[in-house]
Amino acid sequence: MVKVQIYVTLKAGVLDPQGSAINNALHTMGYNEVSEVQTGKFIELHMEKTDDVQEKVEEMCHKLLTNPVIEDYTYNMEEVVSS
Amino acid sequence: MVKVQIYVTLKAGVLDPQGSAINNALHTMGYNEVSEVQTGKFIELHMEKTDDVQEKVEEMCHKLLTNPVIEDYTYNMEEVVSS
Amino acid sequence: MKFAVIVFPGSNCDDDMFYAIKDGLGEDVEKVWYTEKSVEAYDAILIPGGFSYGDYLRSGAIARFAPVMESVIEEAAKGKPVLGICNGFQVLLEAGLLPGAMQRNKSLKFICRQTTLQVKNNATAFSEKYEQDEEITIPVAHGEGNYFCDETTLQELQDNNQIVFTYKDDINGSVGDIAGIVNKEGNVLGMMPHPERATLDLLGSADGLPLFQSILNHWRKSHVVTT
Amino acid sequence: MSLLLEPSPEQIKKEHIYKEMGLKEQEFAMVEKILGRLPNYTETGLFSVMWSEHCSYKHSKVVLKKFPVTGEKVLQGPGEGAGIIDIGDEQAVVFKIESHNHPSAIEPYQGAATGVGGILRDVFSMGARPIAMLNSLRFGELENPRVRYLLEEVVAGIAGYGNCVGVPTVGGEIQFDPCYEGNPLVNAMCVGLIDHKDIQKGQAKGVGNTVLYVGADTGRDGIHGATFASEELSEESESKRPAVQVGDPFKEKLLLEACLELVKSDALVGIQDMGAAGLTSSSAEMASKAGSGIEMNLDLVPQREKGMTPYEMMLSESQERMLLVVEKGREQEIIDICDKWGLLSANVGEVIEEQVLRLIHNGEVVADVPVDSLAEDAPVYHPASSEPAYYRENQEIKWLPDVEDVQETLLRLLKQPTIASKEWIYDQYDYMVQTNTVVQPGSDAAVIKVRDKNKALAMTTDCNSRYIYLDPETGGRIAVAEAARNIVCSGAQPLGITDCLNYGSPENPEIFWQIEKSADGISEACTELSTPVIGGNVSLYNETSQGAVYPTPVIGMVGLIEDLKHITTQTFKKAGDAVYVIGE
Ligand SMILES: Nc1ncnc2c1ncn2[C@@H]1O[C@H](COP(=O)(O)OP(=O)(O)O)[C@@H](O)[C@H]1O
Repeated sequence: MVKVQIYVTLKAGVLDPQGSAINNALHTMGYNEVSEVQTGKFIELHMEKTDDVQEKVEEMCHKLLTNPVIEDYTYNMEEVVSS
Repeated sequence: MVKVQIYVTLKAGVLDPQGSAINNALHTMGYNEVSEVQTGKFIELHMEKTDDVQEKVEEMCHKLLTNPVIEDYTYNMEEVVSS
Repeated sequence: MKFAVIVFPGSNCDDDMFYAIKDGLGEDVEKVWYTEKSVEAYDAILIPGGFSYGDYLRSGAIARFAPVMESVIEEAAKGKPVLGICNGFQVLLEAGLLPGAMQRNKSLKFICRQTTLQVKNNATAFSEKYEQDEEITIPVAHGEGNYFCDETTLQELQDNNQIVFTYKDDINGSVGDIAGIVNKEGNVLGMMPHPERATLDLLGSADGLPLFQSILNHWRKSHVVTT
Repeated sequence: MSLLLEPSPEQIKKEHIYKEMGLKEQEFAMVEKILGRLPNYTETGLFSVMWSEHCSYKHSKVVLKKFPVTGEKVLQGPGEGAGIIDIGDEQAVVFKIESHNHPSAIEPYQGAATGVGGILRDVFSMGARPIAMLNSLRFGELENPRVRYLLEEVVAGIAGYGNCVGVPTVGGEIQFDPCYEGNPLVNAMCVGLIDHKDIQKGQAKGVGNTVLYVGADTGRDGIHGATFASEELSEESESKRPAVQVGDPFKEKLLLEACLELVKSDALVGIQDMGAAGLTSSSAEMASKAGSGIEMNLDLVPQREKGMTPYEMMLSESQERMLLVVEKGREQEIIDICDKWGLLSANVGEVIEEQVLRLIHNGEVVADVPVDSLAEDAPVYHPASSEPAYYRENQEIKWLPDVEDVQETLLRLLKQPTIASKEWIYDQYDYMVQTNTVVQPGSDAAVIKVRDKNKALAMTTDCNSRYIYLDPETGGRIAVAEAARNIVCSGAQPLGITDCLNYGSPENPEIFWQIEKSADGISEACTELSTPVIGGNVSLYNETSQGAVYPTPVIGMVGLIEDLKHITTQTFKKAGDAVYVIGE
């Protein structure tokens, strides 16, 4: 088994209203040292470990997990010993 | 400056309807080897590097960025050279 | 009786709430901007629905830190009636005035429709004008109305009779079909359905009116009306 | 830095760079003649967006002329953000429909959401409070997973934006047909309510007055969106794709409330939404209408990204922005209102006497062009028109359906997605917010009562594009008549219409024929029913390699119910009631 962690972020240049809202809120709360807040999604899943697991992950990211028109992604994989 | 990356996930035991929806969708698409899909949030921000930066991050996570009733978080920090 | 309707950036049921009190109930009501420092002058505090701060991060999370909230929390502690509807309920949860948290509807879609609620406890300041177990028609309009709390909390809510309204059908996945709860003291009510949208038969239902009448009725018992 | 990389005027001409921006060869020659010199890169960009089909109506102007646009109660016909009709008591109704077809084909959620945002701004920039939204949607058949994805996302986008802003989405219509498979149609209509005294115009009057920028900052979104909207969708459009505009309904709500407060101030001279072609169209149009000019310092434009060029700033389609003209010396009154609503405002320029749009960047004039040439002088084409063979053939056919089992046929019809219940869709729209919705989605027309008055407004969108394809003129009449019947059935007197003309390429004579004929039909019906056309929108080039969509002129109609007692709904009321058929 592998545990796959996928981080989905907005493409450079795409407006992130949620990030700005959080940034403003943090400033209102007094955390003025914070800047450039960006938000994204985090998806974790488990998969059987096959030879083409990496390919599969890319495929799933492309087809379903992210919206390639506005989002980028990175991921990492880690083997887990099934208990 | 430090770049802080925060990962917000649902606490164990809290239902994740979005995770199950993705799991089901992946199965429908033929990715039957996938299991345990969980979704979360990913927040990235920049902060001035002060002695208490870690404390501040914990505080912000606790007060605003997560809801401790249903969410857990982890984060990592990395120094960035301002350009 | 004088009501305050709190207005956050992004509130959008503030007018609806305002008119429900002014025209439906016929009492004094004022809108209170989120930057105000005090709501002490009001007899009841209403937190309306909408999308405060765009619902960004989590619904209600950012509004909870608006300046006015400190005073709201203080007045709640004094026992003043505080009612949060829809986004207002979410704000109350985030502020810790009520237990639990809100998640996305189990369908992951926004739902807008009339629903049937059951009055589970008519012995509160918000429900005394209803019959116990009465079924009422009140609309919902929310994307995140899936109420969650852990089992211990649910047990407590039940033991203390804090569940005021439940949905007749499971529309959003809420634990125990919970639609509205009060705090232990009984002066803070949060509910996802919109009673302020149900104050006129022409709009489909007037079953929300008794809720506001309950607040007035309850208040009158302890206040001498001078006018 | 990137300024230096911009091609020189000579290169633009020699290498036909203007073509990539959407200008034709003879159009570029016109620009050269108007200026008496070669335009630079920024100037070429200004002309290319202002002369795009989307902004200039160059292929449809001749058709729009056919429409009856006046009437006793019309306070504002086509020409401003939205049309206005008197409804008595010193009140008026403001409405307009607009397309967001191409953006929705590429990124359905944001495409639909920003479509809603744009039409809302058209209405509240007139000074009106938006009281209802409607839409009109066209998709391919639902068997196709891509179509289901488009439908889900478009509906979610409309809901996501409208629900957040707090304007009820009370009606609409949807049709599924293979001709829309690669090119769905997403039209959004907004209805607003205004007191006569608050009516605003988008005009830059008064030399010396200040040009104020309000709302979201400018990023590199949707650059060349207007041109993009005026081209056919192809594989190539994927790669030419501008950064997709993302809507921020929260900001829109703040902008809406701020604008409605601003219009009460007499320090406000003019206001216009930065829609398609953003800063360019708003500044050029406001100046052109007022017979003045505008000088803007682009260094003062709030920017989301570093190193933006004048070209990028002027063509950006970042959402939730407004351009204001404010009386000199009274800027602070306006800025205070913006501050209260947490909105950015910036003094970016002033109204000048010379009728030019002059842009300064880094201390240099980077564009200097006559405003009228941008806003008014786009070429007007009279496209060739020819009757398609299919039309004649269809006139011959005397096909009659052969129904053996009526019940079975009925059930089959009811199962058609186009006919079946649309509850799945409107369940996601908040159609009750503002607590005036008397007749909810699902009946003939939606009915919204006017607060504190014994009157209400009925509204609907309609168009059966199959009829229009088969016989555009009759189909056009039918579309208006259907809308009118829906309005009348709800107890209202029709007041007027707004229309969204969705067609394929006007440069194809058979399609232009469809446009002309259906406009004739719409005009006849509007004249007959006394429902003037008070505004609308044209969306052409709705085609893919598979061909053009059916001609789809969507009609949005609004009517007045003079007494709440007149409101009627579609449903049978109780057993034993008599059922009548009236008409032919
Ligand atoms: N199909 C149409 N029918 C009637 N009027 C139209 C039509 N299309 C556009 N118009 C009018 O032409 C004017 C310019 O339209 P447009 O450029 O779309 O304005 P905006 O930039 O405010 O959307 C508007 O007043 C609009 O109502």
